[in-house]
Amino acid sequence: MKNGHAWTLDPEQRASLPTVNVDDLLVAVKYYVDEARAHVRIRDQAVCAACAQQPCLAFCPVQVFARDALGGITVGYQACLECGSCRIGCPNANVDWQLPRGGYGVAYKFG
Amino acid sequence: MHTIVAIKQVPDTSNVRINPETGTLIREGVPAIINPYDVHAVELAVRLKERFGGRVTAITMGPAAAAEALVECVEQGVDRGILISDRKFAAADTLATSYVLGSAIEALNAEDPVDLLLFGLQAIDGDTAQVGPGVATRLGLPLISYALGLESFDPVARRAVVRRKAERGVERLETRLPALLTVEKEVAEVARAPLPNLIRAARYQPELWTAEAPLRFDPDHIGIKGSPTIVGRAYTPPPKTPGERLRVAEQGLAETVSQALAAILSAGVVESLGPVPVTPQQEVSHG
Amino acid sequence: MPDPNAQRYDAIVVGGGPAGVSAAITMAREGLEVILIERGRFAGAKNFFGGVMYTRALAEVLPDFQARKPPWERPVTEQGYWMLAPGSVVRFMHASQAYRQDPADAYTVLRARFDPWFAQQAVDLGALVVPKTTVVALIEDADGRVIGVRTDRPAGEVFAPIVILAEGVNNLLTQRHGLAKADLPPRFVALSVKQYIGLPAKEVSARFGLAGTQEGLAIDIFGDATLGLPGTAFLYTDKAGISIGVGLLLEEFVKHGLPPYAVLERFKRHPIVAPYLEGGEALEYGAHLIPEQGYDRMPELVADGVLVAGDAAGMVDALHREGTNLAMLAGKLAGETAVMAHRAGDFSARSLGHYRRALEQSFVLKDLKQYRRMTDFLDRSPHFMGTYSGLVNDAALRYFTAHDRPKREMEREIVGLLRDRRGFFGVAQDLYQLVRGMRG
Amino acid sequence: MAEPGAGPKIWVFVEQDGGRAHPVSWELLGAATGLAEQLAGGVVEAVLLGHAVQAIVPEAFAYGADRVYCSDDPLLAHYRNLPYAIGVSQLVQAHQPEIFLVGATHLGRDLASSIATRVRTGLTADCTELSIDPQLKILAATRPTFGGNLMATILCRQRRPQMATVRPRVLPLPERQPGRVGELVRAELGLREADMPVRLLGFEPAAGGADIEYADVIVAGGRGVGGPEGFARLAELAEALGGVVGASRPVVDAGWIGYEHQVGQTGKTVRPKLYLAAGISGAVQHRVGMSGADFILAINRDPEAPIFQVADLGIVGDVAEVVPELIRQLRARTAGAQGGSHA
Repeated sequence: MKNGHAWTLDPEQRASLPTVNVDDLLVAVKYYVDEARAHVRIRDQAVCAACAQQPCLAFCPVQVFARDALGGITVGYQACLECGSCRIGCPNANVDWQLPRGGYGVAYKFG
Repeated sequence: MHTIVAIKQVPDTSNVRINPETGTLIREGVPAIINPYDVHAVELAVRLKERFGGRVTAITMGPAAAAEALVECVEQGVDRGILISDRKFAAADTLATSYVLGSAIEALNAEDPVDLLLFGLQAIDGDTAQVGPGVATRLGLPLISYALGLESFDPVARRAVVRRKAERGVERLETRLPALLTVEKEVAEVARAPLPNLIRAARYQPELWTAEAPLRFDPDHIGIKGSPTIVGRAYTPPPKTPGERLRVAEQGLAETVSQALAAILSAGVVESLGPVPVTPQQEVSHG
Repeated sequence: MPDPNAQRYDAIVVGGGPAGVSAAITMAREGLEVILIERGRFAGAKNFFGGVMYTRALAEVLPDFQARKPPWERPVTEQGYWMLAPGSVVRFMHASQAYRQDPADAYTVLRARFDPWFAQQAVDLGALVVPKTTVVALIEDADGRVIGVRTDRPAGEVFAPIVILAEGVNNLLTQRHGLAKADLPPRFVALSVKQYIGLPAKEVSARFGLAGTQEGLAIDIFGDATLGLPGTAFLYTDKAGISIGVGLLLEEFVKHGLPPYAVLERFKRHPIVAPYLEGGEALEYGAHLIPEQGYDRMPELVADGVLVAGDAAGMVDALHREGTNLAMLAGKLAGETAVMAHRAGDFSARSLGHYRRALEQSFVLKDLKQYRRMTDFLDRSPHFMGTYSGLVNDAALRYFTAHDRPKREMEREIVGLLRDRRGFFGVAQDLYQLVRGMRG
Repeated sequence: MAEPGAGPKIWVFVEQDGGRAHPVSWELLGAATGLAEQLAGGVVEAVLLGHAVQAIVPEAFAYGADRVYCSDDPLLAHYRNLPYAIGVSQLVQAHQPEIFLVGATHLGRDLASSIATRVRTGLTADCTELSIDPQLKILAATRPTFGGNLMATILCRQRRPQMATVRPRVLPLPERQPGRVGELVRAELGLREADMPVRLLGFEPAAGGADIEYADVIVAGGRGVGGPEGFARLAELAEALGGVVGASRPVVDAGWIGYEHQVGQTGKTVRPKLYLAAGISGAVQHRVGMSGADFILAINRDPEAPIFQVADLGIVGDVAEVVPELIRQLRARTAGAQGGSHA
């Protein structure tokens, strides 16, 4: 890291994070799911399998990414909020991220 | 040829939730959409226009905001959108609604003869499936509900063969035209509309018909006055009382499962357990 | 050669957010045939932010905006900061008569309501707003000049001598055209998640001590809200609801494997915060990135036939958490530049360079330039948010409970707290960096 | 008690197909009997249309009809909207029933609205509950609306008959009373085939593999089924129950099964008669997609799983054990039933 510092997260702080069922958040979100096309995809599953942290499992705001039984990453693009975090945050630039086709995807009701 | 599609703007009931604390319906922010069945009715009309030429008119009765739904129809390829909107129509039940739509369709037919009338099977907010059959009956038109697809369509000979979903299978029905079809989603797969359609729709303003103009609807047949049914009471269903819990650990596997199967049977939700014997249906030919 | 039947306009705007709509309004008012292409189901369907919009830039775009009845939630009549520690808060709130003007300086808004209104103003002025259509590529001529866009619809090409890219933070077109070199690294992007909690208007007013919906609060919250990590949480009062969220640099989420919703939920359960939300209906959840790369890492803003505005160009003042106002003014300047280019019949980068110069003269680039070091400051001073919030809370506790002890002792303790947690040298360094960051 | 036959007539449309009555008709006769008891002198009457349907008449008596109006005509051999609507409407106009109940089947929903429009009366669709309003002495027909999120009780104050369609299997099947007799009233249809605008060309009986949206029985799996192989077991169970396979979002995301099987907020909303949730924890996101099911059986190892809050019956146990046992017992039942006759 360029500036050399490393943030440290106090283990107590981490333990203070509550468990959240993301589905309970998503139930209030309106989607127009494009069943014909996934706009987020893994470029190379082997890269994910070799990724030690798999931080996408945590940082995606809607848990689009999940680990399958074989250690690969699956993408539940239907729940995507199109924030772009995975494209930028994947340490291996292994997420192929496009915009959903016009009219599809999330449609905020309040924003 | 001229096709009229009747559509409805509905609250997206799949996005409706109940407040877990109060048990009341959360109405705030429920998006308004075109009734999903109607989208397929519009698509079928547009496909037929592409094949046989002519025009597609979309009509709807609803509040001013329903104009958006008509604009979406124009995006899909509809030529003309008519919004029938007036406070005098408020609280209409299906009888009053079919009067209004039927009268409007008669007027449009006088202007430009109609070959086909399409309705979505039912609206997802009310799920009644009554307005399409009601309009067909008023207009004295042949009705085919639960239409799954057109097997043939001949606007010149004025005949069509329609596949219809019945209780235990699919009927093939020949009808004369004009006819009124209420359609299932299978009737036409929605294609991605071309950009010029969206550009046209971006400036499109649907025509507004009120209770007085351009048609004068009979005040005794619209709104509350024209509606024999009223809502006596509306309530959110009480939260379900959780049912019994059988524990394998306590009762043993075979006994638990046997009890569960008995419960399903006595609830009457399946006619019998095990594959239902199939009675072969005779191929029917008529006339 | 382009199809002679193809759609032709004077200008194409990509994106129906504040930047794009401001550009469309500006050009349409000057008589240009404008097409604005929006990928959402309506302008605003994809737009998401914390909740405060400033009216100064809006007035530049639409001087009579208030007469056009924007769907404001509440005017911001009181604003400030909460320094949160576990179980404790120190509040710095500012209320002033100066906030009680019509129109107010700032309002809370919900974007899926505000943005459609804003786009409608462009439509009313003659612009064409086409929704549900994603622009997938810029069309270039043989010399690389942008002459149109390709969308994801059949018969989906549109041509114009100038394209204004207002595509937002996920600026794929800007990148593909080489105006931005690559995606921003996660340390220059904040990820913000928010919930909109519905509550009766009266309840919102009562809980925050507001006289009615003509009063509103905007609170930014530091410290324990983000587990002491560099970021902010926020709580804004809407008309009949509360917008509550947290934002941290994406890098923090990545590095610590932090689930954003867990951070938000933890914040919502904070004993100081939770009572405000009690009984509310969670009406929506959303997430959005905020480009915080600062002045030095902005993309190129101009090329032949194309201008970039708003989040796509990194026009966010991370320090003051402003973005929509920068976007609006930039959109306006881009629109004006397009109008000038039409008059001159010259759409080259040279001619369009006016846009960059106009931005340099405006608060958009002046502010960004002034705070160019802030990102670096926050980056190098991790203690700023976390340590000081806890410190201030501890100090406050000692200050307010030192009734029966010599006051000197109490003061010594507070100074001691500071020394123990950061060291005097650290504090001095932080202050120096902060001032440098603010002064630019 | 008023003299039988003098009071208001409660009508039930007897739906038949090829001479076989749809059981909803008998369920409705049961309901009509209950309603008639609350109306002074109320009488239960059945309306039967078709061709060569005489055998059904005694059945209607056996299930509670005091009188059967029967229109038997070759034109009515197979259901078509127009002749049925005309035939029934003629009877309604001639005999003036107070209440008229029709099954909310494909046929019934098609027919009832046409009749209501012809006689210009009110019709309440897809009711789940019928009663007599104690004050007004009229039919109070309750139905789910707004995607099942709201119940509405509908009244029809002025016009007659008060019509309602009722979903099959919502009401209990009344006890059959063999040998119970009633009056048969024959009616003439008086229509000509040449005037019929619609002709039936053919019929294809339904095949299996229905879309989950329309399925009557759904066997759905979640993370608790263990993996893709667990879904093979669910498919067997679904087949044994005559249903289809559904899934929760996490397992679709994990690629265990295709998206077309997904039930819930980002998947399909379903309303089957039986929903069997195997290894599904029951997040709200999933529950909104399936809570409209008539009967929910949940299997989960975790006794606190939220799915149990909406389940009519829960089995606390391991899916990997319970599902194979369900299959085994179902197959045993079927094998036992093979000996019986399905004539």
